[in-house]
Parts: sequence; C-alpha cells; structure tokens
Amino acid sequence: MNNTAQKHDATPLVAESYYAAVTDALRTEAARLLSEGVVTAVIGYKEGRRHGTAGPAIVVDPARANELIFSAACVNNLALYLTKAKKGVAGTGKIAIVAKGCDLRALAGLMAESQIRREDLHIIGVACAGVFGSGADRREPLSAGNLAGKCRECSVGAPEGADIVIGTLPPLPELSPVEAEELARLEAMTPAERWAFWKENFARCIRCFACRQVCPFCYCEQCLCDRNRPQAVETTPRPAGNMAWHIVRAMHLAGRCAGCAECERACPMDIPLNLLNRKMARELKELYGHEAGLTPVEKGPLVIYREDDDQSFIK
Amino acid sequence: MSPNRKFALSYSYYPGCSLHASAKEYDVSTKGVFNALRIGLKEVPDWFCCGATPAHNVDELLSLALCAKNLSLAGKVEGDLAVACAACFSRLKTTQHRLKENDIKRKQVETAIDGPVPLGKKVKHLLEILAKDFGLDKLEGAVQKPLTGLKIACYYGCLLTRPPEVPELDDCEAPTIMENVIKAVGGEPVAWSHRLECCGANFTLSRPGVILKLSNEILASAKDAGADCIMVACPLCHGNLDIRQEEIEQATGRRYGMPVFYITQLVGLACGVSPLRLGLESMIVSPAALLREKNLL
Amino acid sequence: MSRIGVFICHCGENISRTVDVERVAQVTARLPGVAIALDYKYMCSDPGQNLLKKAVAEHKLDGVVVAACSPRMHEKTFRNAARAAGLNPFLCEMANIREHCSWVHEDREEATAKAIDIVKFTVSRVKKDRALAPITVPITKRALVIGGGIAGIQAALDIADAGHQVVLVEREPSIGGHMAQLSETFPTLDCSQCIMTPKMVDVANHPNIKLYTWSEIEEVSGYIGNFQVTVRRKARSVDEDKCTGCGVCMAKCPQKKIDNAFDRNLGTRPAIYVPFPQAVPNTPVIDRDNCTRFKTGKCGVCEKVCGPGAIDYGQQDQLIVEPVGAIVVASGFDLYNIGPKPADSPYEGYGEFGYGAIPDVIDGLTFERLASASGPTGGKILRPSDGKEPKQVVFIQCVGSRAREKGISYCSKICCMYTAKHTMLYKHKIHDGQAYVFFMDARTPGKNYDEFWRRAVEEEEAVYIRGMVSRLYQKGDKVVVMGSDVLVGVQVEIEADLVVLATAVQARTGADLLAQKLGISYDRYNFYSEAHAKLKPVECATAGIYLAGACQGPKDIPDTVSQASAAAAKVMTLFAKDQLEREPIVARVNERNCAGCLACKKVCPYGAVEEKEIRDRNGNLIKTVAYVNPGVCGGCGTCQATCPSKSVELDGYTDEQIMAMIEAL
Amino acid sequence: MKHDFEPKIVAFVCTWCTYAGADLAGTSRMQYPANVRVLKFPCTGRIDPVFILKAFQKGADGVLVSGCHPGDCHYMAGNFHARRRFAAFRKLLEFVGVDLARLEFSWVSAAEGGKWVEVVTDLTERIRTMGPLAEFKELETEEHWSGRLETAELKEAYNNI
Amino acid sequence: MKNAKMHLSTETMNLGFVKKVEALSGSSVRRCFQCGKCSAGCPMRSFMEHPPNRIVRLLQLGQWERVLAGRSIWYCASCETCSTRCPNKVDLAAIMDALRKLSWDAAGPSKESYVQLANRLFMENIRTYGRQYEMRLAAVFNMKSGQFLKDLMLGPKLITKGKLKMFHAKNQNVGEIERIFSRIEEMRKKGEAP
Repeated sequence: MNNTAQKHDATPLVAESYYAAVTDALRTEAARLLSEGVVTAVIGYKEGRRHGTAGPAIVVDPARANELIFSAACVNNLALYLTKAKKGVAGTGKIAIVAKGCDLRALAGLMAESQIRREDLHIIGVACAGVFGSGADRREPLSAGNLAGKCRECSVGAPEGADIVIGTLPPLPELSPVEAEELARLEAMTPAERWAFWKENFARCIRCFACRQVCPFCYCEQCLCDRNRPQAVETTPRPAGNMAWHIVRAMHLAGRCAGCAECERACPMDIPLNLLNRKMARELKELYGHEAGLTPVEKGPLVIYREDDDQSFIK
Repeated sequence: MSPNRKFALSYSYYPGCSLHASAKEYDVSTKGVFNALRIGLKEVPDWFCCGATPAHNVDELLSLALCAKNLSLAGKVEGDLAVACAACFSRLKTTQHRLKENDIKRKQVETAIDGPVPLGKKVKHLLEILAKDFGLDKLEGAVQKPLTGLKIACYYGCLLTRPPEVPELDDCEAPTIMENVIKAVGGEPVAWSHRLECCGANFTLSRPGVILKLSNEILASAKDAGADCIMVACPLCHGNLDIRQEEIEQATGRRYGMPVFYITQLVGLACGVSPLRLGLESMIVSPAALLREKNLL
Repeated sequence: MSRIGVFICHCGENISRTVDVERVAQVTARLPGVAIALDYKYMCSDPGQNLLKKAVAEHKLDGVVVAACSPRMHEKTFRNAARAAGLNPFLCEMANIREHCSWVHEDREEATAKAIDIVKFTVSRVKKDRALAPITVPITKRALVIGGGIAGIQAALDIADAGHQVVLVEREPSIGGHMAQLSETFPTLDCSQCIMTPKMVDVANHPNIKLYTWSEIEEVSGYIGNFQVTVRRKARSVDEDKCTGCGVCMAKCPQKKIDNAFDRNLGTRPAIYVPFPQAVPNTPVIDRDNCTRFKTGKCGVCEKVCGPGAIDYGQQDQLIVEPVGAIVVASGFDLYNIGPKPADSPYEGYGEFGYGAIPDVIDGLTFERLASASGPTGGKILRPSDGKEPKQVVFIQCVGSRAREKGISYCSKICCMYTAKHTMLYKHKIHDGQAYVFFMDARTPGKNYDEFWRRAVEEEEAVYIRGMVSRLYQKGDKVVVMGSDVLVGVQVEIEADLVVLATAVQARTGADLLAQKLGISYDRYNFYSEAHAKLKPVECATAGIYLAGACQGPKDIPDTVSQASAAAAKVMTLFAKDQLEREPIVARVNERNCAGCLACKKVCPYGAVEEKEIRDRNGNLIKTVAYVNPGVCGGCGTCQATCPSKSVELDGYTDEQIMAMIEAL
Repeated sequence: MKHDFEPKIVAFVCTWCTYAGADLAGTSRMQYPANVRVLKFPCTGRIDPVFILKAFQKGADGVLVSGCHPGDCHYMAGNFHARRRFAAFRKLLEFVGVDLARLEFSWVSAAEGGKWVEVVTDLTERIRTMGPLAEFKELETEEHWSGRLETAELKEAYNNI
Repeated sequence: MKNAKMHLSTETMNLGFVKKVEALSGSSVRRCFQCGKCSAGCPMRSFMEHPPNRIVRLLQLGQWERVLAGRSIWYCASCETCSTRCPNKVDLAAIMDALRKLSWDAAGPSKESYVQLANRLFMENIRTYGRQYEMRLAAVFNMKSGQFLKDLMLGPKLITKGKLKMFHAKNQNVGEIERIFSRIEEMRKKGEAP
C-alpha cells in the first residue's frame, strides 16, 4: 500500500501554526478540566522520543497538561484506553479524552456496546486534517503524499458530538480514495485471484495480535481465538489458522468497526487489514443502510433485523 | 297358486294415451309379460289423458284435476293401479302427493271433479310390480331364455325417480331397480353416465333441435359404455331415442344403430313371450339383427 | 477416556435393508472412547431398551448413542431408558440413520458409509455432552388481566373462581368494553346489557379480583411465574373510597355538551361522568380536558355538591407495582376508520362512501347505539340527520375488510353476522321498512349462525345483493347507493334513508406499544401472535402470557368468551404447580469472560437476557455482565452465535459439542 | 451411478423446520445423494459463521445452511438474525476468494420434504461439477510460515541487530 | 332490459308477483341462496339466456318483467333435476310452471312461448276427446306455429309402424272432462282458485 504516485505531492495540507494553536488550546482545556476537578484524567497525546512522533499520554496533574500536544503524528485511536482491555484507566471517575473524528466514531460504538457511558466522558474533539501514513518522513509537513490511506477519504475531519471541539480546519483538497480504489481492484478479481491475494497476505501473519491489541472493539476478556476448548481457530501461525483468524476478526468487527485502521497501522507484516473492515462496512451499508459509529445507536446491524430484509441469496 | 283364485297378484291398469298410439308396443308387451307371469291386469274403463307435462305447464290445477279424475275412475277397479308410462306414473303420483300435502288444493280439485280423490289408492309402476311385488327371485325363476350376453343401457330418464318424494320408486340419484330386473332375466346392464339425464321430453314437437342435442348425448354415452341397446320405461323417452335416432345420426354423423326396448319387451323375451306379442316390429331401429346375434330370436 | 455405548437399530428391515448395520457396529466399536457397539432388531422395543439399560450398567457407560430413527421420533424413549439406567438423559443422543439415511438412499455402500459418519460424529458429540438438570422456577400465583371487556371479565372471573388473586386493569373509567355498547347479540338476539351487567357486577364484588379502571400498563418486567407489572392509575379526580355513586355531581355539572364517545358521539355527557349508567365501578371521572375547573380554574360545582366530599382536583397519577405469575392480554379491538385516509394510518380510507360528510352514513357500532334501549334514542332507530325513521336502509359489508390494496387483507369475521342481526333489529322496530345488504360473501360459520342469516333473508325479508357498492352520494334527503348485483349482472341503484357500513375490526391503536412492554410478538396488523396457529391458540410465544379475545384477531362474543376461558384454564394449569419445571436447553453466561457488550440481550427474542452487576466484597462495581434468566430463555441459541467471545453458551448445543461433530466429519 | 468425485457436503439445519423436512423426505422415501451430513441445531440463529469456516477447513466441499421460512421460526426471530448474519458472512467469504457456489442457504419447512431433496440434490450436483474445494485443504497441509522477510523496515531492523 | 340498471325500492320490487309465484308453485323463493346447483345440472341451460338460478334471483328482487321478457322459462323441460338436487328444496320446476302460466295469462302467446302453444293444443285435445291424439296434435301444432314441413318425413314412417293412428275411438265419457274444465274456469271466475 505504498502511495508512490502521491509521494511527489508534498504541498503541506495545513500550516504548522495550526497544530501549535490546537496544542495550546488543548493544554489550556486540559489544565482547566483537571484543576476544576471536572475530570480525574485526560487521555491525550505527547511528544514521542523520536522526532516527529507522538504517543498516548494520560495526564492526571494539571501542571503536566502542557505535555499534551496535537499534530499529524497523533495517529493512535485513544478510545482503546477506555475499554476493558485497559482496565487500569476506566472506573476512576470522569475522564477526558482527546478524539479525532475517526476516534469519536469508535467512542460512539463503544457507548452503544455498553463499554463506556457518555456521562463518564468529557470528549475533547480535535479537528484533524489527517495523520501520517506508515513510512512517512516525519521531518516533512503533512501532505497528500505522506497522508495515511484512511485519511484520504475521511469524512469526519471535524468531529461532531464532542463536549468541545478544538481547531477549525482550512479547506482541504479532495484526494483520490486509494483504499476504495484498492477495494474496487480486488472486487474486480476472480475468486481465485482474490484467494491468492489474501493467501499471500495472511501467510505473512505471525499472530502477534497487534491488530487485536490496538483495536478498540477487541475488548473481549477472552478472545474466541485464544480458546482451546473448543479450539475455534488454530492458534499457531500456520496458513490455515491465519486465514481463519482474519476471517473471524473481520466478521466480529462487521457492523462495528469505525474504520480507524489502527489494526493495519499496527501490523508489523503490512497486511492490508483495513481493506477487510472497509469491505464489510460497505456491505452492511448497502444491505442495511448502517454506518458504524456516526452516532451511538442502540443496536448494530447484526443484532437487529427487519422482516423484509433481503433474502435473495436464500433458496 | 291357490286354485280358488285365478291370479295371486292382480292390478287395475292405466295404460295412458301413448300406449294406445305411438307406444302401442309397450301396451302389448306389458300385457304379454303379465300374462306370462300370471299377473292379473284389468284396464280402468273410460280413463282420460293424465295431462302429462303440458297440463302442468299450462295449468297446475287442471293437471291435478285430470289425474284426480283418473284416480277416482281407477278407484272403482280392484287392485293397486299399475302404470307403465313414466309420465302418467309421475303425474298420478304427483297429484296424490300434492293433494295429500295441501288441503286447499285438494278441496279445489274435489270441487273440479265433483267427488273425492282416492289418495290411498296405490299407484305402482311396472318396474315396482316386477321387482318388488312379484319379486326378483320369482322373476328369475320364470326366465326361459335368459338375455345372456345382451349389454343393456338402462335408461331411467327424468320422471321415474324425480323428484324423489313423488315416485318413491328408488334412490333418485343412484337407482338400481331397472338393472336388478335386467340381471334377474339374465341380461347384462352396463354402467354408464347418462341414465338419469333428460332426453328433451316434450320438446319433441316444438323444438326438435333440443332433442337432437340431449338425446344424442344419451345415445353417445350408452354407445361409449359398450351397450348393445337401450331400455326405457317411458314412451316419450322412447320416442326421442328411437324415432328420432336416425335424425340424430344424420345431424351428428355418428351411427348408433341402437335398438331402444321397453322394459316389458326385454322381460317378455326372456320369459318366453312370443316375439309377435312384444311389438318388436314397431320399433323404428330394428332389433332383429342384434337379437339374432345373441340367439334371442 | 469416555465409555460410550453405541446401539444400532435394524428397525426391522427399515434400516438394515440399506445399511449394513453389522459393519456400522464393527467400525464404531473401534472408535476411541466407544466401550461397546451393538446392533439390534428393534431398539425401541422393551428388549431393545433393556439391552441399553443392561449395557449402561455392565459397561459403566458414561454416554449413549442410539443409531436409529429420527430423534423427533424416539429421543424421549431412549433418554428415559438412559435415565432409568442411572445415566443423565442428556448424555444419550440419537444418530438418525433411518429418515436421513436408509430411507433416502438406495446404494448400500453409500448408505453404510453415511451411517458410519453419522454415528461417528454423534459419538464425538456425546463425548462433549454434559449432564443437565431440569430447571425449576417459582410461581407467583396471581394473575394480571389486561382489558375489562367481555374477554377480560370472563378470564378474570374464571381465574378468581379457581381461588387465585386477579388484578384486572381497564383503560376506560368502566369495565364492559365494546360488548356494553351493543344492543342485542347474535345468534340469539338476547340483550347485550342484560347478559353483560351481571358479570360486571360479579367482577366488582369478587373478593379475589382487584379492579383498576381508568388505569394503564406502564411497564412489565420479569418472566413466567414472576412478572412485575407497573400499573398507572390515572388521576380520576374522584376519591373512589368516598364516592357513593349518587350521581349528583353529574347532574349538576354545568358543562354538559361533551360528545359522548360511548354513544358514538350521538349524545352528550357532562365533564364529570360515568360512560354509561350501569358502569362498574359506578364512580365518575372528571374529563380534565373538558372540565371548566381544569381549563379556567373557575367552577368547582361538583366539589360543592358532593356530600361525601369525594371530589379531589389535586389527585395525581399513581404507579402501583403488582407481582403476578401469569398475564392474560384481552385488550380488544378498534374499528376501521372509514373516512378519507388519515395521515398517519397505514390503511387507505373509503372517501367514496362519504362517511363524515353524509350524516346518514354511519358505522355498525353507531347503529348498535341507535338500536340499544339504553342508547341516545332510547332504542328508536332514527337517522342522525333529521331524526326521521328511515324506511329504506342499506347495509354494506366488508368495508375495510378483505381489501388488500386498501391495507387490510383479512376477513373481520363478525360483520356478516352483525349485519344480519341489524336487518332483523331494523325490521323488528320498523315493520314497513326495507333492509338491503350489499355483500361479497356471507360467512357464517358458527353454531346456529347460518340459520340466523337465512332467517334474516327468508323471514325478515332483508334483500341481500351480492356485489359491492361503488359510491354513495347525497341527493335531497336521500343517500344514493350505486351498487351492483353480480348474480343478475346489472347495476343496482337504491335511494336510501340510512346507510350502515360494516367496518373492519382492527387492532387497538397502540397495541404494538403494549406488546413491546409485554415482550410479545404481533403481526403486521398489530394483532397479537399466538404461539401456534392451531395447537397453541391462546399462548403467546412468551411463556406465561396468554391471549383472549379480539386483540389476537377479529372474534365474536362466543369465540372471545371461549378463548378467555381457555386462557384462564392455561393460567390455572400454570398455577396448579408450585414450581415450573422445564427442559434445561437454555443459555448460560460465563460471567468471568463476559465483557458486557450485551449483544446477546439485543438479539434475544424472549427478553431473557438481563444485566447483572458484579461487585467486589465492598460493593464496588467490578463490571456489568449479561445474565440469562433460565425461566424465560427459549433455547434458540442466537445469543451464543452473536457473542464474539462465546461467553454465553446454550446447554445441549455448546460450541464444544458442535465443533466436536464438525471435526469428526 | 458412480462418479469420479463424491463431494462432502455438510448441512447445518434447524431442528424444527429443515430437520423435520428432511425427516419427511425420509418417511416419504424420496431419494437423494448420500453426500450430505446433517448437523442439527435448535435454530439457524444458533449457527455461528465459525462453524461454516470450520466445516470448510475440515474438508467440506460444500456447506448448506437451512432453517424455517421467515415468520415460521419456532423461536420467533432466530432465522431473521441468521439471515443478516449470513448475508454479511457470505460477502466476507466472497471477498477472501471463496466461491459462493459452495455455500447454499435455504428455507425448508417441516412440510417441504420435496424441497429438501431438491436443495440437497442441486447442491451435490453443483459441487460435483465444481470439484473438490482445494483452497482450504491446501492451507491445512501448508505447515510452514511462508512469509517473506523482505520489507524495508524488517531489513533495517535485522541489520540493526 | 337485460343490462339496464335496477332501481330497487319497495315500489319497484314487485313482491306481490313473487307471492303469487310462491302460492302457485308452493315453493319459497327466498330460501334460495344462489348456489347455482340448479344451473349446473340443467340440461337446457345452454338454450337459456338467464340460467335457472338467475330466474330465482330476479324473483327475489321482484323483477318479474325481466324474468318474463326472457325465453328461459319456455326452455325448461320439466325434468325436475333442479328440484331434486336443490339443497334448499326450492321447487324450481314448479316455479317454472307458475311463471309460464302467469306469463301466458299476462301476455298470451309470443315468439318464445310457442312451446306453450303445443301444450295448449294438447289440452284442447284432451278437452275435446278426453285422450291424446298425437297425429292431430302434430299436424295442428305445425300449422299454428307455421312450421308446415317440420317432421314431414317422420309421419309416414310412424304410420307404417302403426305408431300414429289416423282415427281414434272417442272416449265414451268425454262429457265428464268438459265438466272438469268448466268447473275450474268457474272457480277461477269466482276467485276460488288461483
């Protein structure tokens, strides 16, 4: 998924000053929330060790609010830190979280699945022009050339439904949707070609489960794929088990995945995992008009039905 | 048989107009059979026409009165009243039935004929006499020349069984009395579909087209069922099936050549009555070839 | 290692003719975990069952596979045999090698191979079977009856007479329902009020019946044997304990010009009122929307004239929680709206009949009020426009019913009969009048029903015209009926004085909302669904809830009363036991693994899944998980298929059992 | 008639409708190919996509899922949920390259013995002409991880050791 | 007439006529629920324009003009099939008789009613001779109905077979018949009979 064609387009999408302004506002808000006791912690981003990187940060002391930043390097979906997968964070009182538009969709989904409650959250929305794609040279500013694939077709740059939204985006150029194009390329293949494509990709999987660890929706206390009685999915990184794991993962996320693409980012073997998620999201939209995470809906598309649902595939 | 009495069974007899004209063979053969079976038959003197279908078509009261008059005449002759013609039988029985049910009508009729109507006088069709009074067993015993191999379509028509409360002869939809008589005399009744259908009846005069259609269906059904001949108990049916058969054949192009017997002609044949006393020569469709083929002549 | 016994049945020759049963036994005997494999002529016979029992004891079997006919045929037989041999019945499974094998295949090789496979995977399954114990649920022996029409009254009386407490909830100020509005009833023409009011009084006086009128169901929770029902007692503004029912308030109320809905708006009533004189309870209610006191604050006559001081303007709605073990739903029906299509209705209207615009076009229930001795005309049939006696009355059947494209495809069932009754009542009251009925079919199945209709035709000389009416219009003081007689094949025109439309029976407005509260299903017309159209006609699919009367579908009084008594009998059957026992094929939650996403709760058709809070010793919430109420669970297993982590498992069909079968294929 | 290839077909059916329908085919002595192995579930709502996957992995050449017609579900809504679940799952399988001709869904009621025979016969014939499902079987036999260590990042990381 | 709109009211429904039919036939018209069995079995249905059941239907609505304007009643063969099989015992054959009489009384002979002409001649024969003379009946009917050559070929055949006699002996008691006819006429005049 190297966007070679776009690499040449290095025009910055937003000015550096935009991030500085957002960072300032973010720090002020975080300090206020903590000092006024509105929240007990703020989940946000801080500068990474390497230049141009950023990582998750949990700030509980107003004095340390100035560690928080926002930049194109803030790739992580922080919603992850609110789930059962990260038990240490939740349950300590009301928490503020910094959320890009895509992260906010995950929050909406988690609320619908009873994992978090809106009243326990103070959502600090940040208007986001996109984040760096993998292999981007972090010394350069964010441009169409180094933008993450998912951001090229982002429709939620300015988050909605947050308690506060920081930043106002300048008009952004329309970019070619590389993920959609890749999806179309795959769909045009014969089943055998697709099988070959995925077989080759899944064959690389080393079952490190980074995709699972980083996914806000993989909050199960015990993953089905870790169980041995019965063993639904072979646990060792063999081709058969790999195929099964990725199919099960995609099925379990169908209708829930909000498309943050953290799985794909975290994958050390460069498996285009988000393609599966995108495919399922699109199918469910076509079949049942459902789009995950735009607002918290009580019932997702696969836990609800209509009597007149399509059944043309059933004899 | 008692030496004191000539006959064990004896009836008064109402032949009706047709039996004195177009159906004279019915009259002749009836007398022949009764004679052979030693059953007494005394014709009602000075009987009138029963009115048949035209009378009730024109005037119900008149039709009842005519029959009532005949019943009253018959009342003067001993024995149940034997009737051969299905139409006369039906009219006489209808009259008794209607007058029993309806006092007003009875009084009107009594005024018209100036006397009482003998409602208790039993009116019996020949079939009834042969099958019930005389008895099928005895009939079988009287057979001299069984009608072996003769396939007969027994045709009841309308008036022998309908409407059921009037003739009280047999089941109105599934009668067996004709077939039983035929079996007793050794004949072979065929199962066929049109034995209760209407032949067109008295339209024979006014609308022969009707007859061509209805009687043709009956002839075709009998032929298709493998019958050699048809047996009837009604002069009108006989007329339509026998007299108009050639006409029907011309109109439809199908050849039937189906002799139409009166019941008494066949019973008579079997019981040894001379063919000369059965009026066989009067039949328009000649039965000679058929009867010869079956060794009955 | 398991010790499993495999018993292969010849079923006479039914199986052995195509399946080499001995080979099946030889092969399966060598399967790991199989202690013994036998074949026998008739396994279901006594000797066959004894063979099984003996083998269980001799070989200390811990699982049994009977390879024979369909489990739908003999599973119970063999499970009972296993139980008799001291084995948990759920450790006995059947392998269907007859219906699914020997009977449908001719090739002996293929059939034998298939039979071996079937036995093989069933053996694998049995290895993973768990002993299951029957589930027991306690029963609260009190019943709730929703609706105080004839259905609710009958059900309540039956249950109460059996000695159980009944809570009867009625939305209107009085019980009685539609039947109280009727004049006379088919097919006997006895007066509705005369046969109805004694039953109403019985309800009021019954020591076992607690009556809540002017009340509605707010919320229902729980499950069979253990429901919690919240009843909203709407503010009556009159203290029921103090009120003596003297009626002075109604007489003195200055606001008397309110349309009387009970009389189909033909008459009026005061703002403080009982719907009809025989109301039970005979306690008035203040219609706050129309009361001057409530609208302007300036009146209070009723309070002044009330001797016992029962008027209470400040009364508030009250919520009462009633624990019950069973619920009878008898919420009744509404009539089809005939006029032009209302904006929010799923049904098309009949604009062509001018209902609403032509005053002398009325519906059947209005005719009932006109014919009723206690009605607004005192039982005289007078037409609404000018109060004259109508000499030519046209009745039109199937208005709304059997009109698929207008929204209703069903037959309303009662209209043929009540229209025949109307023609009789009319002829009895107006001897020189002529009744005409336009009908599509006369549907009169019921004891003495067809005779009744024929009487209307033959003796009361109603002219029935087979054909529908195209349109009605006003011409002078007549209503012109443009119809057709399809038997003659010509158009028919009648200048009528009054036209009565036999409108369709439809579900109560809001029936769906009540169903959602109760967790019962309903059809596309909002009629409640019985569990089985033939064999469970009064049960809901939701255990412990029963149906009576027209809420389930159009129904006449005899059918309604029968169904009400049937529902009551079902309740009594339930109450005859102290505990409810049921097959343990139910889902269970592994609380340790459950992440509490509650997808299971969302898909459960029975509403059997609840939230359960897990707390530590100090009462701090650790997490919220799903809990499956075994009393409510129907055992479909949709929850398990939905659960991402498989933290909920359906006993008898666990993943382990199924995977074992798939692996053995 | 013997064929070169006898496919292995696994049917996941609900007990109330399709299982009973198959029973009816039996009591009516209808004939159909012996390739199908029937696994009984209480309801199609209980059938997990994982089972289908597992069946393919364990050598099934074709899979049939069958239950009650919409509205006939013994559990009221199980088949409705199943319908959505499988509508999604088949799209996913198709996307990873499984030929959907190998996966059949049907409604067969307890009265439709004839339909059961037709569904099973059609599916068996179809799979027979398609041949064995090689893809999953190949995966099963591939013991070793076949990933390539060629990405730039990995090379860099390797060199840095 | 056949397709004209029917205006129904107590005035336009001639129920008096229906009562007359019911009195003459002794059968109820209202009992009919229009199952159509009469028409199903009627051998003459194909010759009629109103099937038998519709005749009853029109009577139920008091539409006697429509009944009498048609030819159906003149095509009934009196086979009694309808009456026999009617589930409600509506004696349609008797009703047909009544309608024929009422029609003739009201309108006399018509193109459609010439069957009745044969019947009338038949009755005349009876009145004159006491019995039926088929030869005379046929000849006079053909003359009066204007079908001079009908069955021309049949006559000689029957005569040679002895089936049609040219001359008949008169009934000795024929005066008795005349008295019956005249008594009935008298009763009708006095209104003592229908």
